[in-house]
Amino acid sequence: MADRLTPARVLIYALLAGFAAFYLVPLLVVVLNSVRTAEDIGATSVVGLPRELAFGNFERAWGSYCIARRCEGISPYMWNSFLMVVPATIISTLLGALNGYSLALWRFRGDNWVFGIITLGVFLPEQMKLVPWTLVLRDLGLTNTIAGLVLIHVVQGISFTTLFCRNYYTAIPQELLKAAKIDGAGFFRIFWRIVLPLSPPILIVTVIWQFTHIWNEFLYGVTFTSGAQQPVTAALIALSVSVSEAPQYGVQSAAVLIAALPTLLVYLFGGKYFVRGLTAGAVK
Amino acid sequence: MTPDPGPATAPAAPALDAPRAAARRAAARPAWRDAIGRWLPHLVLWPPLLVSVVHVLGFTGYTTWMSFTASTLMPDYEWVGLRNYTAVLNSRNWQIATDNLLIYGAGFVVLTTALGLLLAVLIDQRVRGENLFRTIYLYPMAVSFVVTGTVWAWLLNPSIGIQRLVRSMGWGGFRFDWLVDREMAIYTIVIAGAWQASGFAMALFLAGIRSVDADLYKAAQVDGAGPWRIYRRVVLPAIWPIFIAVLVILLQYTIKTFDLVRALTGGGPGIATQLPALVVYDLMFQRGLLGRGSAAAVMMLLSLLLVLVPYFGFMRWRRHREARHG
Amino acid sequence: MSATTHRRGLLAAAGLLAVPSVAMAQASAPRPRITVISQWSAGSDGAAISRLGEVFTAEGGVWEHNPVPGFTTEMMNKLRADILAGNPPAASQLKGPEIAAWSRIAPTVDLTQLVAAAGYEQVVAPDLARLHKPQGRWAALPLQVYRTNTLFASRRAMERVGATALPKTWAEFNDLAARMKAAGITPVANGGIRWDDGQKFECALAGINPATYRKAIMELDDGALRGAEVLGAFRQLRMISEWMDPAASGQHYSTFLPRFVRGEMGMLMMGGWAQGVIRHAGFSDQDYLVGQVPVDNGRPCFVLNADAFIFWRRREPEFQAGQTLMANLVMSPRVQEMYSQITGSIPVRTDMDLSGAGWSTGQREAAASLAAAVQAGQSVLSLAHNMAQTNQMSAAMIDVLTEFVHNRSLRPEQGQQRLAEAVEAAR
Amino acid sequence: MSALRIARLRKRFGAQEVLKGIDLEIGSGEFLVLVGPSGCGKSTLLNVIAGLEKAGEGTVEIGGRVVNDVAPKDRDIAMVFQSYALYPTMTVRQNITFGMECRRVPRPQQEEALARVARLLQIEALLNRKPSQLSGGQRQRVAMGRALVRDPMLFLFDEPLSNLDAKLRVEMRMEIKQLHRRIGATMVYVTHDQIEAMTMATRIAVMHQGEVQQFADPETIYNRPATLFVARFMGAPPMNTVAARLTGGAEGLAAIIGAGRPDEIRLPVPEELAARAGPFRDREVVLGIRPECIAEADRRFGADARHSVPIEAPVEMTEPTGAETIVLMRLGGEALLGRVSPDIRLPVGAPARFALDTRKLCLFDPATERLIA
Repeated sequence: MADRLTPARVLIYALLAGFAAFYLVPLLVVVLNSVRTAEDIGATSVVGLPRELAFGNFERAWGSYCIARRCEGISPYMWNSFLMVVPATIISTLLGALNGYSLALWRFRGDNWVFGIITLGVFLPEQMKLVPWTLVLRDLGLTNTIAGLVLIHVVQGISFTTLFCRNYYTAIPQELLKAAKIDGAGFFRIFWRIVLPLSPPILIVTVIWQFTHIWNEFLYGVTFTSGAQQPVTAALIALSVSVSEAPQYGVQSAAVLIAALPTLLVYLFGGKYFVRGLTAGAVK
Repeated sequence: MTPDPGPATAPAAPALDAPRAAARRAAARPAWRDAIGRWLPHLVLWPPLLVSVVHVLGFTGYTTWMSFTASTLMPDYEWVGLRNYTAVLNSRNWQIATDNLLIYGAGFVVLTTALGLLLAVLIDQRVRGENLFRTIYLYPMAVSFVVTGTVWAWLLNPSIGIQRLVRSMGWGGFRFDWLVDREMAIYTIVIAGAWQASGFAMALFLAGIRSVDADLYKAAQVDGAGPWRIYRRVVLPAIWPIFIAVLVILLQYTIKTFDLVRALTGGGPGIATQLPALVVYDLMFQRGLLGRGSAAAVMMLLSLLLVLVPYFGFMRWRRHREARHG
Repeated sequence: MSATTHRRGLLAAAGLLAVPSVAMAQASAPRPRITVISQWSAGSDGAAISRLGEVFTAEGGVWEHNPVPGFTTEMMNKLRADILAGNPPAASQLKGPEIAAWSRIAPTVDLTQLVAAAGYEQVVAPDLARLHKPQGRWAALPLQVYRTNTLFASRRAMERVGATALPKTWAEFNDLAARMKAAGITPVANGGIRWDDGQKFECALAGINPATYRKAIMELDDGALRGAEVLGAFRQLRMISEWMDPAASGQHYSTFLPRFVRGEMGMLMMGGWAQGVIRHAGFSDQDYLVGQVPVDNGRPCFVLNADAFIFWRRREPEFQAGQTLMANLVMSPRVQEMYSQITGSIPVRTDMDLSGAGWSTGQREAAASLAAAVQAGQSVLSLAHNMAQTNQMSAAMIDVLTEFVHNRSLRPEQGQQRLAEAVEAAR
Repeated sequence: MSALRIARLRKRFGAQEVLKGIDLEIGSGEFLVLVGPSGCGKSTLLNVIAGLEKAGEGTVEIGGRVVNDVAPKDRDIAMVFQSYALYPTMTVRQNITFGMECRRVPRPQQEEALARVARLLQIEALLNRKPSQLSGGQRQRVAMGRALVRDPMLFLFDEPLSNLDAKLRVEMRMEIKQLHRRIGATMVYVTHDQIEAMTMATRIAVMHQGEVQQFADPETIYNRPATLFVARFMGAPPMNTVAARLTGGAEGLAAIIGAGRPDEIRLPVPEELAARAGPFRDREVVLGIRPECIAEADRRFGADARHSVPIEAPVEMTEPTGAETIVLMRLGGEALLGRVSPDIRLPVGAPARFALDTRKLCLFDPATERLIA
């Protein structure tokens, strides 16, 4: 039945394709611009077809475009972003799993309050936290370090990861925990041997979520690091338009594509598990 | 269990002494190990919980305090009472921002939910290339709005984007100039916001639809319900918790909306598309009025409580109900 | 340029040349070192500051520049974070009245003696000098100057309506714009973001009467704000807004440069930096005419925008040495020449000779205009670029202006009323 | 030495007291069944015994040792859960050996114990499967195996059969009973199914609203229920409980059902009961009659003919089960159930004659609902 092309199914595919086109338009514009020369774009419009293919934009964006005095393109900043994203994602996910585990399965007095407060953290606008973070990083001596950014993203990320994991873990039957306690397993052994092996669906959700959010964040990146320490989003902004500058849309678009590649790949390969993980209970 | 022969044929009870002896040995291990065993979980567990709680309460408390001080470029702890609040409430920017928040919030939540649901239902029709479609709908989440907002600004701009494209295809009278229209610009933010977030809503709805008990579909089919009726009367009511989840996620997104507007309209034309998060940032950092910006931030958070308190109340009610039935 | 000022310039240059040798003479002196933050990360701004760094290094210093990309607010957040962390940069980009505001929250270097030794104050526009010495002591040094009331006219558009010269008064401007409009040309090529809207207003008011501009915008005189000439500026602003492309709102002016060059758009009121941008976009200087936005009294008027460095007090001897070296470099004619020739600005010094090949006609015209406007008492500080007021006051005023530009239902009287009220509320 | 002793145990969740002073004691090798309707506190009691919940007041002793402050793993117990609680990501083998792994039992010994238990439960072929690849009965066995491999002082079962279908439940019930006999272990078993309680237990504790209503061997529970609740809860179909009046005549004490009505029934109270029922002479009581005590008219109960009272009552409904027929009749205005031979045809709506066994009558105080005699 799924394969017969009834008018209804034609309509379904038409709708899906129509929406897909709508979703793809902005990406298409960036892709087209990434192979256009600055002169081409400047002389015509930022939305248009390339007159000639300028693949050199990618090369320049990656390795030779000058940002500040460094003419190394965005590659060193990509590396900074990885140095920031990977530890921050892993640590915040693990701590969130641990928090979620204790909140969901080891109920204690006031656990609902703790959970409520942590959830509130999801809603705090980051503009509001800029000054407090400045003071905290100063007192910890982490100003202008990638470690400082990792700290920020871990602490803020815990709110999200705890929320996701806790909701997922409440679906784990209490009896499993009781059985393990009688078997003599302690807090960590239960986490490590029983809860964690059950967690891949939700861990994939949190990892995808954290990875993309941390990767794309720029306010903290710009404020708390400088020069060679900055993440790639800061470098992208550096390429973007300023009051007295002619925009370099071609190179900028190429840089945008390169910088977006990791997150796009994460969604491309993780998307299936993302939905599956959400199905497995993250949304209850 | 037919292949299992009855236990009557099992051999006589074996002596199971070995593990028992081992258990006794284990029980006799030193007390300090037990003490560590009891305390270690607390040592590991509490720091992250405490850090999160302190981060939320501390930062919120700090901002609240600042909102009552004369802070300008730098934190300054001179108490000024409610002066910052009255100043913010009386400013045109804030009034426009709060009005916009209502328009944008309602439009964005409704459009995103509807789009997400429609896409989820379409994808649920056992289509070929599901992976591809799903990835396409989800990818806007993956890209920073600092980037995509700029591209949307081009596309929505009448002189370079869609309007120009359609006109160049021969429809000379085509008009799509919401971006530069004071009255309509806020809706372009709704469109771009829905473009970015509807994929996530789709993922949530798809997850919900997929987790509906297959027997429910069968029962509805047996009852003679068509596909439309099955969704409307059986599936959607069954996934109402997903609606709540989507709603909460979109509302927090609404209130925090910042990059989107900054990249798309910069708050303009004029100040027609101001939103509270922009006003907070503008006051705190552009105008160097930390105290006044903090007051705006506190009011933003209070508006958030209007959403969160009913939500937590609802969750509590649901837990109680489940406890009663369980 | 008079002989005296010329001689002073030479003296300053000689003083500068002496610096490295002094440094060499004191063998035990620390190696000068400087940390700088600015938002100049790319393009000609980035290139110019990089060249400055090269000069600094050549003089024996250690140069560390940390550009903060993005908006000015991001750079100020960074500065705030560094000051709170107890580690301010030795020098940072800051401008206008913010110099006074920020110098109150952290100690700055007193540059008064260095400035006096270089005889620098005499060659700087008085308004500019005032901004850089809060509490009477020099804490910051201007680096380059732009005129925000520069008028660019598309040569092709001019040819189409048969015009040959830039309009000298607003009446001429309005007449020319009307002719362009009739010829199917969009008369005004400006963009429609906040500062652009503010800039259109300051051009209008400064053109109507620079003295009123000074009273109303720089001194916030209530009578002037509610007076007839400010109302006239709002009327002019309304006309300008109606001559803009309706699609301009939210757009950067560079979006429209191709149409401007092709003659589909007529006139652009912009800072001198636009020359560099036009050149970058692949067009030539021959594509446009450049001069001063109309001034009704016919004399040069200069709406001034200047970039500057503020110097934060550091205890470390190497930083102190670096700050001295940097200050002398920034004041020196050769660095100002080098810098302005890269960015398209004009030098801060009003005593420099711009006849060399490295200067464009636009720069020469603007520099001459600055000197003349200072003489005539018609140099004023830009509102749109945060030179006239603190960021808080500017933002409150520009809120009104940008709303007025984009909300055509607002009458000039209402705009004026709101501006006066906004000033009152933000005072 | 008692295997399990519980004294004055109290437990509350917030304002609600769920265990209101429990006293229980069983010897080694006994099979204790905690039975009661849902919410009676039986599972909480089991969790307190296991150490999964803290006792509020009172003590729990296992093997003579007070274990109130001993962690579950150190109480020398094993537990089988209603949902089996098999670790979904581990194989059957790992599920069974996980406890030994936690206790650091050397690997060869683990293998040995695993092999024995696998043989005992005949699950050798399943050892490398995951729980999701097992049938319900197989999962049940694995859960048993996990408990058996510990060879604990005390086995705890929390409704282990309630997720099985009817046939399997009967099979497993017998298996557990045989297992109990064979390994001679002490077991505590929670169920809401009174048949499981009756068939498996050596001792039953009937619980209701956080209290033990009766703690006795199955026969006593069945024949001499201590309270009306026990009387109605144990047995299927349940005991008939009807209002009656005790009168004393020349021929001894008698219970009258439907006194004053034309169809009133007079039942002589046997002498053993009459002695204790004396104080209730001329007062209202609740009379308990097991359905099997009302049979076809020609049935004779015991040697003494006086114990078989002939009665006549209209039949309202019959339920033939094959082995017997349950009859709903109306007697003295009260509805009663009887059990008659399947060979007898009873037309619905017509009066029929039955014989009533008075030897097993129970008399309850209507005020306290406790057994009088």
